[in-house]
Amino acid sequence: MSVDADPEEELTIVGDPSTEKQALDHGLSAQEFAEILRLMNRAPNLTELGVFSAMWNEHCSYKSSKLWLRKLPSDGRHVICGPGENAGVVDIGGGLAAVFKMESHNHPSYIEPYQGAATGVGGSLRDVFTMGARPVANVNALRFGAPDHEKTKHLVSGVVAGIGGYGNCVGVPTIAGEVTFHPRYNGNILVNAMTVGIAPADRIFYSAADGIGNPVVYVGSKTGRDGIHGASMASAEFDDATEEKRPTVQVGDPFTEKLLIEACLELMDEDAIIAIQDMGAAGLTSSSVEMAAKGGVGIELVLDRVPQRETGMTAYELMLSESQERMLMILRPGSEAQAKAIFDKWDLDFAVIGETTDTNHLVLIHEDDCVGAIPLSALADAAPVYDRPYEAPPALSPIMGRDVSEAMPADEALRTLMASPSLASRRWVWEQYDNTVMGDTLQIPGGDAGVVRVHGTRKGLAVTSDSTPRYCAAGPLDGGRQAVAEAWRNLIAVGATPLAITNCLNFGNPERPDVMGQFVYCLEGMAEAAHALRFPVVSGNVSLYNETNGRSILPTPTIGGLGLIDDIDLMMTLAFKAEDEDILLLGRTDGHFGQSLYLALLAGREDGAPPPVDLAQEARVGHFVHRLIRDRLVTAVHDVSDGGVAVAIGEMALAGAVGASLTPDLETMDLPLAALLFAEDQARYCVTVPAQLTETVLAEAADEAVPVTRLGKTGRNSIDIAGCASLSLEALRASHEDWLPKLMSGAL
Amino acid sequence: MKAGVIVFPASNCDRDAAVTLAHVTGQSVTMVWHKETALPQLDLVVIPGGFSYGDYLRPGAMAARSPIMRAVVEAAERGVRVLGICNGFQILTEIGLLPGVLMRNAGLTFVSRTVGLTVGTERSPFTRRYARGERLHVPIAHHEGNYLADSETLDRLEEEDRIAFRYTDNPNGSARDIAGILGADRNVLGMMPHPERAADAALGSTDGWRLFAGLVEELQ
Amino acid sequence: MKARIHITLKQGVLDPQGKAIGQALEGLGFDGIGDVRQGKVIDLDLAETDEAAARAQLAKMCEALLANTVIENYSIDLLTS
Amino acid sequence: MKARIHITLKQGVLDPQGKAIGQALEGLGFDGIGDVRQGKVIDLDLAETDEAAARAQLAKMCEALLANTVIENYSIDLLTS
Ligand SMILES: Nc1ncnc2c1ncn2[C@@H]1O[C@H](COP(=O)(O)OP(=O)(O)O)[C@@H](O)[C@H]1O
Ligand SMILES: [Mg+2]
Repeated sequence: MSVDADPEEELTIVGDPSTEKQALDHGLSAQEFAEILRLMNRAPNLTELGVFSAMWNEHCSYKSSKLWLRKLPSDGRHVICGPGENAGVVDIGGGLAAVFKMESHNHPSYIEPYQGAATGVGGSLRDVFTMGARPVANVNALRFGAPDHEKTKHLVSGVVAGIGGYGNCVGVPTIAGEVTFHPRYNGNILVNAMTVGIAPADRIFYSAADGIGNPVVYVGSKTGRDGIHGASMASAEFDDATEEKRPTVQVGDPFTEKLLIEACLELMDEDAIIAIQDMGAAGLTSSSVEMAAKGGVGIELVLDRVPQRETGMTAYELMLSESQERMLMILRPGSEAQAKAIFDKWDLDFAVIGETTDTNHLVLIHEDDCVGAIPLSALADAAPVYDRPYEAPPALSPIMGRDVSEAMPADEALRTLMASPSLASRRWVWEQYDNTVMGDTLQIPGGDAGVVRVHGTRKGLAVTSDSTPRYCAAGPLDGGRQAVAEAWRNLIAVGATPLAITNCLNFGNPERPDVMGQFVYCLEGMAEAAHALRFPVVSGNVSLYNETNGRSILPTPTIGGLGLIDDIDLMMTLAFKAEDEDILLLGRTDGHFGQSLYLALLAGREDGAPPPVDLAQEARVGHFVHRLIRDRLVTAVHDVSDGGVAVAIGEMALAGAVGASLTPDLETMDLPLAALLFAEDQARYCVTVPAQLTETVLAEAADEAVPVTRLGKTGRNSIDIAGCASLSLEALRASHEDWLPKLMSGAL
Repeated sequence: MKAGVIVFPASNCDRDAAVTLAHVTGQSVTMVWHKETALPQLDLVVIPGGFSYGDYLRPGAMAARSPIMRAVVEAAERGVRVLGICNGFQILTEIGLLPGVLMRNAGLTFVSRTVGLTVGTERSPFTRRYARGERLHVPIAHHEGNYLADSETLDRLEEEDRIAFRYTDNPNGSARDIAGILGADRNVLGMMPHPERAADAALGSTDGWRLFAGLVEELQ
Repeated sequence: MKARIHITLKQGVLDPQGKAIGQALEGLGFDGIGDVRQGKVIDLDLAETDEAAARAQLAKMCEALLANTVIENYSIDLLTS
Repeated sequence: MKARIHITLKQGVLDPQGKAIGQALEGLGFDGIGDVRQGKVIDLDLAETDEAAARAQLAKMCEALLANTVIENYSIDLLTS
């Protein structure tokens, strides 16, 4: 770092030195404050302290997670840009790239569900169009408390309306997601929002500033006193007093976001932008510091020039405001007028608020005074990294088919499962999201993955979000593997080649060794699966301290998977297509019941080890299914996950309005009927095959050493099980579809 | 046929409409910015879906007062075909080219799904390629699609055969299951369903295609 | 001058939002709730200092944009502080 | 008893709707318009006849459902007719 132009020596910095007490109030530790004193060689003033606290906060610095995130594989044949930028970028051929990212907005959504969720969607959209991509699909992963908890209905309706309110207005289809109910989210819901965009592969925009004396430009909405402590709140544990503190939550303005998307993309068609970054958590602070630090330049901001919504804002407030719908750019000198004309056209604020410098410092000017001068290396590179102590999670024993007594007849069990909070249809949710705007949606929610056509081509992008938190709690290592494997499987099932993943790591307090253990082992599992399945992690987000009154949420690593379908004629769906086709189960069934929904719902047991994930088997079966789809040997495909084979068949039957008759040969399999139907062994898919092709498929499966079970045939209007039980599709559909609308209308 | 699409701030189905129109007409489509005060020579003006001005205040309220809409009204009075889809329908009622209002859906939530429609009349340039009573499948995606008008207006719409489309399974509480209505001169159509999202076999339904194809044919 | 405008649904126009609020309140155990109607309130600062002129200007705004007089009524209050 | 409740965004909280309304009014040629804020007004009929009790009940409704006091304020007027 150059020291020849140290502004601290030339400038007088106004403002009283801050104290350790103030540092503690900002969420910094005493050691961290001591380190700041050492790095600065003086005590920072309050504005500088605010900047430090924002940059060294868990949310921006990843201080507890950084060590472990490095374990995730991020390279791959398709990867153009991995973690570290606003979003990940992968090549999808034809000169195009997919840009995608998942964001958490958990705490704000609990406090103000509509606005919290809405601004979460806004944030993930900005991460994507910042890089030059037009957003083409949204995905949302939601975890709520128990359905009968007093707050749940209010939170569900607010969050879903907020996600819809924002995404529908900006005109990006929401095509996939997941909803989990579990008492461990009673006091701390999770709202994870993912956006996928498409950009020219050779015209991706990055955030590293470059050059000296280049204009720093602010565009978008004006700055107000929004969520001044937002970034600190996102990393602070909840307690009952939080509800009294009533921190400000930001209000989203999707109308302005839509204009911002159009204006930014229009400017990106010109050769004007050197670097661009959205203002997310810690607003102007993190955007300016990250751009300058990445580019190895200094940056000077004249805060008076920041467009302001309120009067009398201080430098501290201007630097830490989290007002939404704002971006920061470094422009090529001379292109300001051209850029301004575009933002004027869209009625958005545009202001040159500073320039890049050769001082390697962040220098802040307000009302003609220097109100801050901090070496950038102290803010970015010198941020603390912790190797937090962790405990290995206890190993639980597996629960196998023979350990489980049949709780009720199979048809009744299937109906109960499919009407349960875990598996009931989420239609009530996704019908509040515009799924078909942009005119390229090939699969709306309800299948294994959402699919949009790449505009103007014959290609498709498939997206899914997955995590099974109860598995992660019981066995973080297998839980981590399983989350990645399920996302991969869901993409395979629609005929896509899985390309890469983004993720949101939602965990409790990392200062607790058991929670840190969950984190470490989940990450290890994710890393193994991502390696084995060649499914690199290109972006993501970490949300820690998700707990209430000392009780943490279930460990929830949400995986957002992206896959590519080369020819949309080869897209697959899960609906049964015709009568009298053979139903095959691909993959091995051992009868793992640990942590299964069958045990939880029908026997009231949430115990045992989660099903193990054999990654070699996962890859083998998945690649086989992929080939069957390409060779047009199968007519419907659905992966087997929560609830097991019976639920998979039930979903396929409902989607196609064609029933099934299941007549498996249990004797040869040496399995109880319930184990075949309801155990949650991994790496399995149900497929249908026209009868004349079945021998071919069986022979090929034998060649590839993929286990196959003949389950029966499609047909009629019911699901008939082993000749003894029968469930009409009409009854099944009613149970499956009614639960959520009834919950929400108060009729339960 | 020369078609144009009006672009308001936060229109978001403008591109979808243009893509479909370009397909059907084989000609380029003119995008008209809301700040313009005059329209180019056009045979069809489409007011697209979306959230013009964020749907703030009332959906369509601010767009209806924007400069270009005066030109659209004049064009409609001259007989130019005007098609308002979703937010476009809301704008047309706000500006008074079509009677009634679109209220918040009866269920209060946004509704996105493919719905069944029946064709109410074939007597219009928009519906001439359909048979009266024919069933169609077309997506809807709106929060305020609950059509409301006083009973005299509704009676008049029925008497004058101006109900272009009705829902088979009313998704939003609309009076008399109305999904789309014609202006008195039959050259203005407002409808909540999105025919431009049902004009491509890859997307599931092509039932919307004939609406556009009929317009093209009529002008030949 | 500060003004407050109320925009409410005309009598006879169904108000599903109001109804839903009423039902939700009952669901929470509040008793004796009759009709519930929801409307909008718009607060504005005006440069105009003359009351009559301000009133006229506000009425124009309501007619031109703020209310849809097919289904909505408006009322204007001036808050002279 | 009839009551009117106003629910408005707290000072300092962004009001995108109010902002858009202000801009639209200016676009229509109205001059001298300062800050514009939009809120909700809820009119209710109550069986309760005691003023203090009614006020208490309404405040509870606001806290429990009608307003999110993180970003909104509420105020209660009783219209004794
Ligand atoms: N919040 C949501 N938004 C949109 N779609 C959702 C949401 N929650 C669930 N879905 C859809 O419901 C279907 C079932 O979800 P899930 O059981 O999680 O699928 P899977 O087991 O294949 O991962 C999927 O198509 C999913 O995309
Ligand atoms: Mg699946």
